[in-house]
Amino acid sequence: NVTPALAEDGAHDGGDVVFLIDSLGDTWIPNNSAISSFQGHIWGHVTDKLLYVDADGKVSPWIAERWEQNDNATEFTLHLKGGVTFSDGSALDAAAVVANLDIWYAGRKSEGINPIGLFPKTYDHAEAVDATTVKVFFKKPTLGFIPTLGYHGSILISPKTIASPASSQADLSKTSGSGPYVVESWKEGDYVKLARRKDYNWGPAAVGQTGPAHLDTITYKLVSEPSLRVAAVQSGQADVAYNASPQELESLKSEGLTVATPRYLGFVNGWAVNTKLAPYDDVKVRQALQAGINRQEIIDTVYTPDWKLATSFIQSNVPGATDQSALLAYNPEKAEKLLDEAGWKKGADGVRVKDGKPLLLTLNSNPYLATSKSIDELISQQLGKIGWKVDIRAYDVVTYGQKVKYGGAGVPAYEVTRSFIDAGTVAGILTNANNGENWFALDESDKTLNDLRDKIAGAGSIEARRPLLDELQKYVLDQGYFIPRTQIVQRIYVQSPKLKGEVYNGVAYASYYTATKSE
Amino acid sequence: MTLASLSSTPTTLVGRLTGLRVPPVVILSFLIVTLAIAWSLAPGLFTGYDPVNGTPAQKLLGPSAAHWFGTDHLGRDLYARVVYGTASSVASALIAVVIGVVAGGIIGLLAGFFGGWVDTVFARLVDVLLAIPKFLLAVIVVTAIGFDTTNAAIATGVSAVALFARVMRSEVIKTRQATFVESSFLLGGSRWHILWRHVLPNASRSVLPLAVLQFGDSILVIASLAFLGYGDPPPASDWGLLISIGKDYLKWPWLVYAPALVTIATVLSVNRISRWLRKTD
Amino acid sequence: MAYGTHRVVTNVGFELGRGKSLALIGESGSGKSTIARAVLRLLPTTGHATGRVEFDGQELLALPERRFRPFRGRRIGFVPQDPGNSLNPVRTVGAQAMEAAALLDEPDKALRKALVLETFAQVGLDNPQRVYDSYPHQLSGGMLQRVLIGLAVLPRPSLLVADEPTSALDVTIQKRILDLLSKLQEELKISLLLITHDLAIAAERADSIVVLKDGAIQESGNTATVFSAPSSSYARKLHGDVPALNPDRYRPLREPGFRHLSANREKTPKIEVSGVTKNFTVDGKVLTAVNDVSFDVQAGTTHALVGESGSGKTTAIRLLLGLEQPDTGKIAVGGEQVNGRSPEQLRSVWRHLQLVYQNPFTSLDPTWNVEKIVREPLDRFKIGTHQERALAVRKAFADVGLGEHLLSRKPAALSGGQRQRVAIARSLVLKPDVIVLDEPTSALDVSVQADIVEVLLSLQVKLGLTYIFVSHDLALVRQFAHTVSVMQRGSIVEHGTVGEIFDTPRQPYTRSLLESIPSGAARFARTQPLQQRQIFNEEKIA
Amino acid sequence: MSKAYLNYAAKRLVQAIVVILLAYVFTFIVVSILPGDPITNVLNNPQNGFTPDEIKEIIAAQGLDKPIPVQLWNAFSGFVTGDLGLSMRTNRPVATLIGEVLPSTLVLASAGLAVALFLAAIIAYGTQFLPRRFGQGLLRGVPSLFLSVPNFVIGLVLIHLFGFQLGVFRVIEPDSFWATLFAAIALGIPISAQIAEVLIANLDHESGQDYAAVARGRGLGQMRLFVMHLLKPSSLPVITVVALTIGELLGGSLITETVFGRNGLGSLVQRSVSTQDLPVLQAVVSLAAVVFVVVNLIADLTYPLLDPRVKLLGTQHRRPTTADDSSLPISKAVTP
Ligand SMILES: Nc1ncnc2c1ncn2[C@@H]1O[C@H](COP(=O)(O)OP(=O)(O)OP(=O)(O)O)[C@@H](O)[C@H]1O
Ligand SMILES: Nc1ncnc2c1ncn2[C@@H]1O[C@H](COP(=O)(O)OP(=O)(O)OP(=O)(O)O)[C@@H](O)[C@H]1O
Ligand SMILES: [Mg+2]
Ligand SMILES: [Mg+2]
Ligand code: NI
Repeated sequence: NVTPALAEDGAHDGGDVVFLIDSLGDTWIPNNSAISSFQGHIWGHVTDKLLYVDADGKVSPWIAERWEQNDNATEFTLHLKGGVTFSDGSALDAAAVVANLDIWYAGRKSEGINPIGLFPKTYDHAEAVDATTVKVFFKKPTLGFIPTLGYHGSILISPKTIASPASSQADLSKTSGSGPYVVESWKEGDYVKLARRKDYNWGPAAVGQTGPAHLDTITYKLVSEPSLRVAAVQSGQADVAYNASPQELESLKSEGLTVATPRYLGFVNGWAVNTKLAPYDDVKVRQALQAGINRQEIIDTVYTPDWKLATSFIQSNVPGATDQSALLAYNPEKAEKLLDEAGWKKGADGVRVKDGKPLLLTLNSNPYLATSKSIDELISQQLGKIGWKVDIRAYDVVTYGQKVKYGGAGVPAYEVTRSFIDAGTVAGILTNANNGENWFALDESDKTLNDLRDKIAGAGSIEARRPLLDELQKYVLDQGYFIPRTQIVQRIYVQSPKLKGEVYNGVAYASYYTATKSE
Repeated sequence: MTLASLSSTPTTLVGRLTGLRVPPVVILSFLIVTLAIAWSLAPGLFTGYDPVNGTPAQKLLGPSAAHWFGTDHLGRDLYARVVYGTASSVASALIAVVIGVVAGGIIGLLAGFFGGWVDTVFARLVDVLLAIPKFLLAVIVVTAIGFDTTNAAIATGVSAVALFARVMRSEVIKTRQATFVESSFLLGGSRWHILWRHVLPNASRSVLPLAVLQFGDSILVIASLAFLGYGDPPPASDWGLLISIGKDYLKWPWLVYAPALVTIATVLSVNRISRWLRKTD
Repeated sequence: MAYGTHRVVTNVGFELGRGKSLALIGESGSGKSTIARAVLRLLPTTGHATGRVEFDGQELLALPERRFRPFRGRRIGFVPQDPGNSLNPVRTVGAQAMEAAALLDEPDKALRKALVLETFAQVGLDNPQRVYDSYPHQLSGGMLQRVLIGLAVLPRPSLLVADEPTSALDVTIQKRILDLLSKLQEELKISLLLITHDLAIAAERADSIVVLKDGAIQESGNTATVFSAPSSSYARKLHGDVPALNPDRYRPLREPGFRHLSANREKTPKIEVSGVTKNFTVDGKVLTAVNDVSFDVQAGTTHALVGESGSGKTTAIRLLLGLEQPDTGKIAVGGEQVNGRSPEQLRSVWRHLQLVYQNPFTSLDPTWNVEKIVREPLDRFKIGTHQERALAVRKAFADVGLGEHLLSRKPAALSGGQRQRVAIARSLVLKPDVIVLDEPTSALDVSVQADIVEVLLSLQVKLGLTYIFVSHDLALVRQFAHTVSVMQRGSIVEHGTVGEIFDTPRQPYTRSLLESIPSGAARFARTQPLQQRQIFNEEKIA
Repeated sequence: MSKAYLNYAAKRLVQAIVVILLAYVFTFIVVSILPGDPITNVLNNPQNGFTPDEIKEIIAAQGLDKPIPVQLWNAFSGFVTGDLGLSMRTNRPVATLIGEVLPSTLVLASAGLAVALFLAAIIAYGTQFLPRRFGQGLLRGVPSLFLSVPNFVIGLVLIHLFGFQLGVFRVIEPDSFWATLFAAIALGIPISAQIAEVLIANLDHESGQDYAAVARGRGLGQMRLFVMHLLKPSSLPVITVVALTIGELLGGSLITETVFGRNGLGSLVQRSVSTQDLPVLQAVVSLAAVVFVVVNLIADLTYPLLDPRVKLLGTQHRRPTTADDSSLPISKAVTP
């Protein structure tokens, strides 16, 4: 199995890679951990998916060689590659896929195995037609099903593992996937060491390689201090440092290290505004907020030019994203004018007041994004100039999960960092219809939005959906429902120049399946 | 533990400062502590920079005449941040000490004075508090009541209760056996009179240096908690927070070393003063 | 000689001939120990000495430490002041004795040990092997002092420096130790530098005497000369203040008491103690501290309780005060029953019954100033208005002879004698009828003691007070008391008036107590009472 | 062994058991006050898209809806029988988790203690042989300095100096000898200061005692005086201090492990606290309490056997003074 990459560089098989990571997450039960920003790296090497989604959101075959769907997108047929096996020896056949689909949808809640959150709730059931054909049935049209199969939650696990109890699934070494690597050893909160699977030969064609991986082992080692991770790579003690501090990237590049800042598919980093909470129920205030943020300064100060200005509230690489930059330009004069119009007058201390109340914005910094606090501080300075008083709060992950919710009391702006594969997902967050997430706390009050939502959800084809999405983006930003900050780079990789050829998928995980390391 | 320790010279702090020969190191320590107190009371007198709003274009500058400690990642003057962060650092350490001294003191006082089952109950309570590593306890408590510096201070104080209770108790027992306590009894003193007027003042004399010591220790514990992320949200600039933020920017080492040195200098001074108090007492 | 910059001994010079003995006397803090340590160069690092110390023609002070070390132990032996602290508590006596034995030119270890045991026997230790194997805390103070003397003489030094070798010991043991020292001195031809604050001992044991005050020599010379014709005023005052030398010094002041004694024979006594017994249980063993004790005290007189340490004197008065409850017996003060009352009920008794403690320092709260201390009983018993109280305090202060400028001081800033006077003033301010004095002067120097005794006696005359007086010091008792009870192991073995007991003792125990007063008393009498400092500490700590 | 000693030992043993049980209950109460748990947290994350009914179902399956006393009783009976339950965060047995990290922490704690004792001995005994004015004064100031530097700053400096600049150890192999040594130094430095302070105070106290002067009067030199007389009595109280620092060794490992990237009890606690993994927290804290109580029990029981000064009066028990009152023997403050 000669791959083009190898031939070009003259590099050879073999090599060990140490990847320094800031956390190894919590449980290893596949369903509960597959979407973890940390464990996702390991799952990406240990397991395969039915489809491959590349960095631009393009869907291509992987374990599923072909697929078909009926006209209203309620029935799908998947045709699987033959000869694929899990590392425990069992076959990755139609029955195995059905078992996976079932557990993705339902989990085993009594045991603590959760469903995969973003797996379509409209799933009805799946049938193994023959060893390589699976038919999947939905209760309602589900256009997002196919892209979801390339989503990081949808990892294929051996049916034997799926059948085992949760406490056994929690032991990573007992879980079998079909990926190019297997878990050689691991220790909770310490490291996971992966070893190459020699008989692997069903890689996704889209990455230009289908045979076994080149690197012998990949060790994911937990080092929680960002500066230590980077320094270890600088001093040659490790090969990759995950989540470095953006400020350091420029100098690291100049030292010859490879810096990768792949963007994932999903929403940009920004706020979903709570329109129920005064004064953000006033469109003028929201628009002032939209115009009062200097997004370029955020990139200049907190980030580097690797970060992109937000052009919409979804990342610009998502198919269907359109450029709304005009709506997001920094215009403090306009913001002040809007606030004046809305009746917020500047007081002596520079803070605007209306009816004796100060113009207050409470920000709950996102604990998952290291730079969040800095950005909040910077924005607080920017808004301060036009008369806003900004309060920043910081919680730990658990408390944040408890206190900070969309439309929560005390949460005027919920900070979003969220990936998705299919832009159609957007319809599900706008209102509370059909179990929607109701990000803006609008319920059913905004006719225009309801209308757009229904049309997008009901669209039978991508082409029909595209103009609707454009209209939606314009509307949401103009109304100031969503205040983008920057396009998000949630994953930053600082890598030794010896390591080459890694691939980033649609959710920005690095895969070293194709990578090689020179001596 | 000899009777001689009761016969030590009680003098006021002022008396000690003016009357006695004070070693130069202690004078320096007092100066440093005074400066820290001045920083916390009137930070504006010591710096013209704004600790919250910086000039983003001037981020991460090295120490210079304009910026003594350099600037941070958002272009704020680090010296100003240190100066403005003093109040919170000092106040939180005070809160911790007050909680430890008051709660521990009361427990120790009651246990030592009344003895019997009161003592047994309190002694076990203190044992339990003592058995749980104090930093673990602080981490759990601060998680339970929420992340901010005041809560970290409360957690630190709670974890110091056992120490003060123990010392207070043994001091009270020592004092309670002193002849002058029995003598006050003969002179018509009631239990409460003896407890408040004789036992408490005498027992607290050795608690004072300990409290001073604990003040320094609390600064460190609270800084450690901040280092682990259990501190105030931005734009607060407690010393521990500054070190914690700085450690992510080790390319610009002054972000760590400037606040660290300020912390060390302060704690060292406080320790020195405590040692001196103990000696002169 | 100075500690730091603080000069404590100035311009002291004396000579001691071979095989002779010299006594260094002076009040506490006069610099006696400092001189002893300077000779041995054992001053703490803060102290240093200037001048010359010559030994066998060799200048010692200037020698480097390394060259001086051979002198220590081998040629100059040292017997420390406090036997309880002078042996390492975590090593056996034997191990430490072997250190001293190592100074002998005797290579064989077994022989060295034999020598140690022999020396132990020589200093009068009954069971040398047991002593050898013991830890210091397992031996009594007297045994320890003998061990220390043994260790000092074992390497056959030519000079022995003994720093108050008996001041921590009981009267009876004291005599035995001094006898032992004299014997050794004679047998081994050792020169003895004896340090003491006890004039009587000096008179009895020394060939010559040096009198020290505030670090300066007041007088020195042949013992007999110094005693018969003291030339300095200080020596004369010292002479006059020693109770044993002046049994009748306070005769006029005591007369009224004797009159009360005979006049009130039939009246109910002020204090009645009858058939009182008190047991303590320690480690499961019952200890009878006070056994069937009875005595009466007439109003306006002084009753003394004497007896060796541990004989139950303090326990007896604690029972009297109601601080302990007797197991059997009855106690009444001024007609009011004391035993069987709760502390609250005793308040009315205490109003007229006060105690002055043995240690003047620990009975005063160090955090209070003197005025507050003296006013405390008035405040507590709510006597008088604010002004009246302030006045009463000043009056009591004047009564005990203290100046008003001391009122704002804290106890630590007072001398021992002043502290004890404050304690007495605190008792007086209530105008009680009875004052119990538990060895009120044992921590003080003779001169201070004399002042306080005088104050107490004149107050007794003036106010008609009744005293209970506890003491080891028979000579002082003779000066001060009207009646005496002699206690031994918890029981009263003999009682009567001072004259009866001192002139015609009936019990052998009483006689042995009287005999153990240094025989020099015949000429000069003895002075200072025993100091129970060590034992006192032990009890407080345990 | 005297009867008094056996009495004392029995009483101390009972006390120790009572304290362990109380510590368990106390921890449970404190931990239960924590406002959340990892399961609910995962469920509440909107990205996971659970409906309220689903959430309720899952919580009930974990027994988290039962009243606190019932939960306490279940956990407590498990604890007494040695069953520590399942970690909510990782879904693995708590005993396994602790078993995985315990060796690393034990190694670090013992190494830290060794470093602390070593440094303390050098500092304290060094003061005995240095000239008083200059060297000694400096040495005596060292404990204060050690106590004033935040643990994590020491760690950061050591890592950057020895890990990266000098390359003495590889940061990604925190369990290697050198990495462990430097972690132990970071952990041991503040503890060494405490021990050194006690040692110095004891040495000062003992060498000021009359017996030291008397022994010198017998012709002993400084070295022999130190070795034969001062070493033992001044060092014995260190047993007590060391026993008391056990808690600090375990607690201090939390920071040291974080800084050095070691995977031990401390970092397990940190992960568990940040996700509020109650069973693990409960187990670790209880374990720490057990270790502390047992170590102090041993110290209290051996001390009277080692130090002839200690008298056991009935059940009362006295030890010689230590440096300051914060290092008072535990039994002194604890036995009524
Ligand atoms: N280590 C020291 N540092 C400073 N001053 C000291 C020291 N030791 C003794 N002194 C002071 O030196 C003076 C003489 O003390 P010294 O011990 O020689 O008296 P003493 O005559 O032996 O008294 P005593 O009869 O109480 O034993 C006293 O004022 C004492 O306070
Ligand atoms: N509270 C107590 N518990 C146990 N034993 C006690 C107690 N008080 C006194 N004793 C013992 O009772 C005996 C008499 O003690 P007491 O203090 O009355 O003697 P003393 O004659 O005053 O002796 P000294 O002259 O040493 O003051 C001693 O053996 C003492 O140890
Ligand atoms: Mg002396
Ligand atoms: Mg007595
Ligand atoms: Ni994601």
